[in-house]
Amino acid sequence: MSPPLAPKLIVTASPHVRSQDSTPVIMWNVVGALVPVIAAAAWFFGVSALLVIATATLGALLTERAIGRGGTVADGSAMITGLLLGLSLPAGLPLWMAFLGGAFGIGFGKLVWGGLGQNVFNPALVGRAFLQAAFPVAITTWPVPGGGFWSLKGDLFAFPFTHPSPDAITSATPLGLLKFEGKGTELMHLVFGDTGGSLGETAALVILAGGIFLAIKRYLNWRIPAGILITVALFSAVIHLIDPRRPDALFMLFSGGLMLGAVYMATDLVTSPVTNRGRWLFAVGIGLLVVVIRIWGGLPEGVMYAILFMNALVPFINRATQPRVFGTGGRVAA
Amino acid sequence: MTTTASAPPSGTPAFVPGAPPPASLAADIWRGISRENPVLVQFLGMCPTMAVTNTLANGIAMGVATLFVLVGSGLMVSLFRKYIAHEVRITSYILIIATFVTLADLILAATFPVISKALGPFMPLIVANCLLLGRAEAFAAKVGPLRAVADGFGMGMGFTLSLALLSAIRELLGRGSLLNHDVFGPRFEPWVFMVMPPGGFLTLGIALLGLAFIIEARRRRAERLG
Amino acid sequence: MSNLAWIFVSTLLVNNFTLVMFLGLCSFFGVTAKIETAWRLGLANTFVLLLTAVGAWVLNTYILTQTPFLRTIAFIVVIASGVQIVEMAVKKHFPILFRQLGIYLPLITTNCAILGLALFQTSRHYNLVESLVFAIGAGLGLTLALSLMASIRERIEVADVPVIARRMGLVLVIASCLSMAFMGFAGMGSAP
Amino acid sequence: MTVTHHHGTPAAVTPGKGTPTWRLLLTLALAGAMSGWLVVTVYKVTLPAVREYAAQQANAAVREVLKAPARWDTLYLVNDALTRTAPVKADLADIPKAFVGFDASGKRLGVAVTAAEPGFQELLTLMIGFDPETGTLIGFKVLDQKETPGLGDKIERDTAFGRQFVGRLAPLLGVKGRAGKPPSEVQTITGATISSRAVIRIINHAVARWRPLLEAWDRSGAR
Amino acid sequence: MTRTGFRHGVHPREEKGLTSGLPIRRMPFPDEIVLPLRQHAGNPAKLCVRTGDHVERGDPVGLADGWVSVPVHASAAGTVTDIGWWPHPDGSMAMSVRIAVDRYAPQVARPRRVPRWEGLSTDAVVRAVQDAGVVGLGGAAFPTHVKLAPPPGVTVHTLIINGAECEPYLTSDHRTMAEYPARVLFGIRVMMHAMRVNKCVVGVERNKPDAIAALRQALPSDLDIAILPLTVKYPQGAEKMLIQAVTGIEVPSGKLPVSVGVVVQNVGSVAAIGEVFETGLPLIERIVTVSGHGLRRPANLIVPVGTKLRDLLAFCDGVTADAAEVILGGPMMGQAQANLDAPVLKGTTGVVVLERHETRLDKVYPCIHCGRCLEACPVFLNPSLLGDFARVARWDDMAEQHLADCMLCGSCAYVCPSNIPLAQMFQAGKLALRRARAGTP
Amino acid sequence: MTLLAILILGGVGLAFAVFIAMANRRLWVWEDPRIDVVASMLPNANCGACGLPGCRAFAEQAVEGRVAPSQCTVGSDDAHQAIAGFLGVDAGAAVRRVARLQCAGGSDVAAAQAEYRGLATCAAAAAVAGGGKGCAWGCLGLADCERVCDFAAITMSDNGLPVVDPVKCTACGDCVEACPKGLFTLLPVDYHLLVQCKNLLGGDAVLEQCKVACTACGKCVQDAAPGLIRVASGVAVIDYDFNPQADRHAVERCPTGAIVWLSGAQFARVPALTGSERP
Ligand SMILES: Cc1cc2nc3c(=O)[nH]c(=O)nc-3n(C[C@H](O)[C@H](O)[C@H](O)COP(=O)(O)O)c2cc1C
Ligand SMILES: Cc1cc2nc3c(=O)[nH]c(=O)nc-3n(C[C@H](O)[C@H](O)[C@H](O)COP(=O)(O)O)c2cc1C
Ligand SMILES: Cc1cc2nc3c(=O)[nH]c(=O)nc-3n(C[C@H](O)[C@H](O)[C@H](O)COP(=O)(O)O)c2cc1C
Ligand SMILES: Cc1cc2nc3c(=O)[nH]c(=O)nc-3n(C[C@H](O)[C@H](O)[C@H](O)CO)c2cc1C
Ligand code: SF4
Ligand code: SF4
Ligand code: SF4
Ligand code: SF4
Ligand code: FES
Repeated sequence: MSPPLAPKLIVTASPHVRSQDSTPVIMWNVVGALVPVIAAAAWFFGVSALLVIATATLGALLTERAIGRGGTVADGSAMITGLLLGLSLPAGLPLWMAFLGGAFGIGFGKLVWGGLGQNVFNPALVGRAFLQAAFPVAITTWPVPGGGFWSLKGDLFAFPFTHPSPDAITSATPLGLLKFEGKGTELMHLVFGDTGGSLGETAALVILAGGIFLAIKRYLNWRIPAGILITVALFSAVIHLIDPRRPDALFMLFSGGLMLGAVYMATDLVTSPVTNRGRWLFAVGIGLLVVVIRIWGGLPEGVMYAILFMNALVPFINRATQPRVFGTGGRVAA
Repeated sequence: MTTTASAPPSGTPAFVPGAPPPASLAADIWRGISRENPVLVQFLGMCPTMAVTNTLANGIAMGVATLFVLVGSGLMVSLFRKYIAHEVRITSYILIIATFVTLADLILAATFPVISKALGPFMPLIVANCLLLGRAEAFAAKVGPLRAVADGFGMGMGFTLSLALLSAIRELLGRGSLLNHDVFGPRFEPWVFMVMPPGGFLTLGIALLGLAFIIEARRRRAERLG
Repeated sequence: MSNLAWIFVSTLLVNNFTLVMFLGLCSFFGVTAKIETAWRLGLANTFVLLLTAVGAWVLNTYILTQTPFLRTIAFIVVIASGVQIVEMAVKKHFPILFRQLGIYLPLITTNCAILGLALFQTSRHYNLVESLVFAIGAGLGLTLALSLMASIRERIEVADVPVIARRMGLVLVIASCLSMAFMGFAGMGSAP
Repeated sequence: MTVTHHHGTPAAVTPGKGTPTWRLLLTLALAGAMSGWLVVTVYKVTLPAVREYAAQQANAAVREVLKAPARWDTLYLVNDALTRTAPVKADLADIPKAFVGFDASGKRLGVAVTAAEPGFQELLTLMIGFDPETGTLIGFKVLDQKETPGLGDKIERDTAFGRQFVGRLAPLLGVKGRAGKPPSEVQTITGATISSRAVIRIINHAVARWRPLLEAWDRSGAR
Repeated sequence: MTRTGFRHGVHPREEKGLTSGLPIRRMPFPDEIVLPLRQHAGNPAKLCVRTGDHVERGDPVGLADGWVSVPVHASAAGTVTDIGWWPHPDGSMAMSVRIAVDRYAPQVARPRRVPRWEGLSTDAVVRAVQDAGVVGLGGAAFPTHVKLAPPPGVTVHTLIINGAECEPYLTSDHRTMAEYPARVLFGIRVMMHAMRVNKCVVGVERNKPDAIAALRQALPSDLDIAILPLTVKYPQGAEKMLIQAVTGIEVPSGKLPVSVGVVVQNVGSVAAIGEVFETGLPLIERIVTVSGHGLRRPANLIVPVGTKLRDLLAFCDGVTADAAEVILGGPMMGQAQANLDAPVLKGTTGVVVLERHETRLDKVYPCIHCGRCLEACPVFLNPSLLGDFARVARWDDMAEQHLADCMLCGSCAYVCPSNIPLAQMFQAGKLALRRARAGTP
Repeated sequence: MTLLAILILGGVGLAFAVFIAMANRRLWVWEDPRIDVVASMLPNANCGACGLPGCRAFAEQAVEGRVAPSQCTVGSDDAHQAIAGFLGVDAGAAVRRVARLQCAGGSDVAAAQAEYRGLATCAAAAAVAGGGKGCAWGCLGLADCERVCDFAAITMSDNGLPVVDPVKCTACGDCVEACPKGLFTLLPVDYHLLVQCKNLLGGDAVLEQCKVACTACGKCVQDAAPGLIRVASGVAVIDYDFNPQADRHAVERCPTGAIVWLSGAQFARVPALTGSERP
């Protein structure tokens, strides 16, 4: 007298229940949190912004689709890579370069490592570092924000593999102005983003809001952005105190890609440490490097390199900050 | 020669442990180019491979110089192998190699000063290329001069060809030219990345991935066929 | 920046011996499977680099003044024999140290970084103090690169790496990424 | 042709204490001596060509930065003062030198000096020609650089950049994005701002360093 | 940390409402009882009946084989029909005694002497408990008498009673405390007497206020027994977590609780001891929560040990059309059953039937190193790294990463967004290591 | 200048020869002479690709038997052979053994009683209700053994059983250790008699679980030389001490084919599929 049961019982391992969050849910939530940032970029740079971001994303998705292990586009991580890469590019970058960057980031930043979760370096930043090294002039040519929504910036449609024709109106980023011409920028302009720079540099407040949303949902670890921002603020404040010609903390916080990097890139789960102590170390390391490169380095901006460098240290940090196993070490009863 | 399974012979006549099995000269040469290619298979001499392959001319020059040293030192080591005392053999080999490197350096400086300047310290650094000492110890010291020369030539060719391949890719993409001749025309946007250090690593990486891909594809096919 | 500081930072980070200058790559690829091995090799290298800096300086100032074209030969012979003797001495007198460090000594003779150091310090006319700082920077830079590579390789050991990248392909991609990460230091010390 | 397989030395099989000391000494000493002889012979053969090339390069550089002088004198910096004669023992390459150029009429055109400082990537070595009396630049040439190909190496290949310096007054000031105004502004290269600024900095430092030395030399009347 | 909790842990949906209000009911005897000789940790019992024998309810069918072993008793009167391999709930086959229940037997145990605990020495209590076949009812089924006799040289200062019942769905301990507080406290009294312990703490999660109230009401005035409400968090009931919550002490890695002077006993186990000294009956039935959305009529039942799952589920009106997985124990640590012929054991705390959509059939993604598992693991391991090692079968590296400290609580796998079956991998690792250590079979 | 050069290099050479000679006297430490021999057989590239710090370290470990010559990735096959030959003094004396599987219950004959979902490894499945297979002793077919075999000697057949290629198998024992069900045993390659079942259930009950199980009927015991086979707790067991008396009569009356007379690989009639074609 067997009770009516499905044809065959299922046997799975315990635990037989699981929490609500799944990897694709996390990823698509991050994509959602990026939408306002993209909208802000479009507000400042018009349709060019959307074209650059879309092309970078297309490069990432097509590569994932072509050489990934089947069905991995749906998990949303390649989408994030593409969007973040796009957001870190200037509005007038020729689209063929944006596409190449996306493909490179996914191909060499993720798929050769074995796909989602296996990579050590942030794929979006690998793509961007490649573009910066390959086409340093194009990627440091910053169109001025504003103009009509439909007016195209730069030479977006340069034929693949050819130079873009030079754009008449370009501007310098606040950090470039500071480093090369010793000029500061008004804080208001920084906060509201109507300065030259990459697409995602210009909307600090929107980025911060997205970050807070994700942190509350526990999709990103608040320690990393907090650690980075605090370190940058403190360190640059100290330097500013010692040498007032150096920029102050607020300028450092709101200029360049720091917000985007701290909130969306350094927090990449895959390429940041797994322990909380490790996350603090990682964040402080990024903060210090950002300031060091901005102030003493040759390049005006250092967020990308700081994150990549600390990515390389992550396996090391993970090893060094292994949790203390229950019942060992100091707090154990005699 | 057959290697017999016995304890180290003392007094038993001439047994060169580890001596390479007999092979034709052609095989000695071919091995270095293919199955035991120093760059793509053995990963030896990585420093010059990375450092000088930013232009094809440099790559070829380094390859040829290395080939010269391989052949010359192989010949010398083989000729004098009976007279070199065991304890100082490494030092002696290095001395021989260094001599040939210096000769190559001097000759290059006199004939192609521009390339010589571009190669800079990587020319004398050939001495430290593990490939040379490795071949001297493992091959030249155990065979006759003809075979030593053949092996040196094969290894040198393998090295030169690999360097030429890598440097051609790097120069083509990084400068749009080959041997300084414009290939893609003036509109081409060069990928500066390729001639910089990460580009060097990546180019070799891509070459290895390609090689592995071909090998894997072949293996798959062979498996499918039976 | 003062000259000594620049030499140090430059060799450690900006022009890292391994990742930017391409010296000592054979052990960078060959001996970085385990982090323990890697950093020990790095330390052993640093030690030999220091000895080499002194040795090369002595040769340059006292012996090779008239015959600079003999440098390569003289340097390498001194390095090779010196390493051989150090190896024997350590093996005899400090067998434990030998187990841990000495076994890497043969690898060091054929390490370009050692000869490269001697050649670079000569071509840049470094004095003794500068040479020593140069050697320390180079040695630590080497150790840093080796350890980073090893820690990343230990991680990818458990990753699901595609078949074609498994042997060396991925290792070179890692080297490329590391080298890109070090590009952030470029220009350090030359800023306005 | 048959390839015979050689059965090698017993020395390879029985290692350790076997070899007598004199053979060790002989091996290395002989090998060293032979190598020395070989290298010297080739050195002697190649020396003229190498020397000639080096001299040619140096001459070309001086000629370029001083705008084709008729002849020039070489001054050596020894113990913080200039002399006409080099100390005997030292390696000539190591001593800082100033090349004083004259036109056909014997009028001093200017002085060429070399200087090296960090650029974007590595040391940047320049030869700089200037008039020590006014500090006016005559020209400069990049002797050695390891800047990024396609970017930083424009300081060497971008002729418009090089031409700006002619006639400008040191100390120079680099400006961005607009034409530099005489007498002392030069425009930096887009994408190679750092390298351009390094050139400017090296020139400024070199002129500042050598002008007093040359003035002292002039005053000493050795001229 | 507060005294009533521990660090890390997870909050799975409780689902206890299905049965927490249902009073305990008795299940009638089934037609057949199957008694595996291996129901407890330690040596399996030694068979002492033959095919064809008649047994009365409470008669032993297997005897204790050594110190860490207990007898197995018939839970119903009937005839031994077969002795052979039978599906065991752990998935293997086990030597079992099959008894055809005598439908007309009065099912009263043979008259026996109820031991009078007051006068008994420790040894006598221990022997009585062993003879009654009492094992831990908290799940591990460790012979309880072993814990009553701490090894020489260690003194036990606190007896902790585990009433946490942190597993979702399960309410058997809850109902026991709420309905039989006197029996629980009597069991505690016997244990404290036998072990010469003066202090006892009963830890109960705060989500069982009626149980706490019932126990408090029945507290005797002559004993130092405290009822301690605990934070509601999984795995609050795990021995080491409970000890930390109650005493603040971390039991050293690799050591037993006795090493810090504490013995932990499940509420059901003390109730069973109480029953031994009240009625003289050995452990032949236990309280089982039968629950889950896949079951038609959830219940808390007194079930004869050896009842087949098939009969138990049928008694609860069977399962729903979508039911797919039957779990013995709670959903966090329980074992899925492949064969419903497997019987209820002494250590079976509950039976949970899940519907198909509730099971973990979702896609498994690679580890994204989010670190959630590290924040969940109550013993502070690095499950992410352990999982990486397990995937490539590097068991020795896992051992180096303290695999031995993992108690397979499943918190890591519960939170893993990539749905990686971490706990399963760790169990496989433990088994592989044990195999390697034992030498190959 | 020529003289100077000769003097300098000759002098440097001489000086270091003296040092080395002295060092050789003073610092010499005894070592197994075979280490030098093996070291000289290695490529001496000191590349470190083997994971050991240099060729000499490799030689040391090879002499101590801690690495196999073939682990030197740079060396040629011939060199590996030569070293193996040089060190393997007693190689060739032992009888070659191969791994044999004591289960024939492929998915076609042995039914699953539940649907196992989860990690596709035998080790993991074995921990979950025995993997859902009806027979609690049988092969789970999730190929842990195939993955662990470094010599690619194991391929999974399409009914989910590992087939060992007796030519490739080196009797390394890795599969024996990997199998959570303990189904592999290493037997001399010329032992023909094998019981391919470990199910302890006897009689017809076992046939519900697997059609090729041993029913412990005892016919093989009767047909074989005395002592060679016995039935112990529900399954026939061969005492290989009596293997010389084995002949193929023993397998002829087996009602299920659980006992087999092997020549070459097991399950020879089952075509082995390649990795890529398996579902
Ligand atoms: C890979 C790479 C190489 C670079 N190489 C040089 C260089 O050789 N010289 C230089 O001045 N700047 C170099 N830069 C610096 C940037 O191009 C920098 O943004 C630029 O100097 C600033 O000039 P801009 O404000 O005119 O764009 C390099 C940057 C990157 C990313
Ligand atoms: C080999 C072994 C020996 C044990 N010995 C004792 C003991 O001497 N005293 C004791 O109180 N508990 C002892 N225990 C029981 C444990 O403390 C623990 O209660 C038991 O493993 C079940 O715990 P769990 O349900 O949390 O897994 C022992 C357990 C094992 C596995
Ligand atoms: C993760 C985990 C959770 C547990 N949860 C409980 C629980 O909620 N209630 C309980 O009584 N025992 C629980 N246990 C078992 C206890 O650790 C311990 O074995 C038991 O309380 C000892 O009492 P016993 O021997 O009387 O069963 C749990 C064990 C583990 C490993
Ligand atoms: C909070 C968060 C931040 C992320 N940031 C990045 C990023 O900066 N770059 C990127 O390529 N992918 C990012 N991803 C996506 C994903 O983790 C990444 O592609 C993996 O590195 C791929 O293995 C992010 C994901 C999350 C959840
Ligand atoms: S199953 Fe093990 S590793 Fe996972 S949380 Fe529990 S104790 Fe930690
Ligand atoms: S919870 Fe899962 S995905 Fe996150 S680190 Fe742990 S194993 Fe990896
Ligand atoms: S793992 Fe070893 S014993 Fe098993 S089949 Fe492969 S080679 Fe044979
Ligand atoms: S023989 Fe063992 S390891 Fe191999 S597939 Fe079967 S159960 Fe798995
Ligand atoms: S070639 Fe540079 S270390 Fe081998």
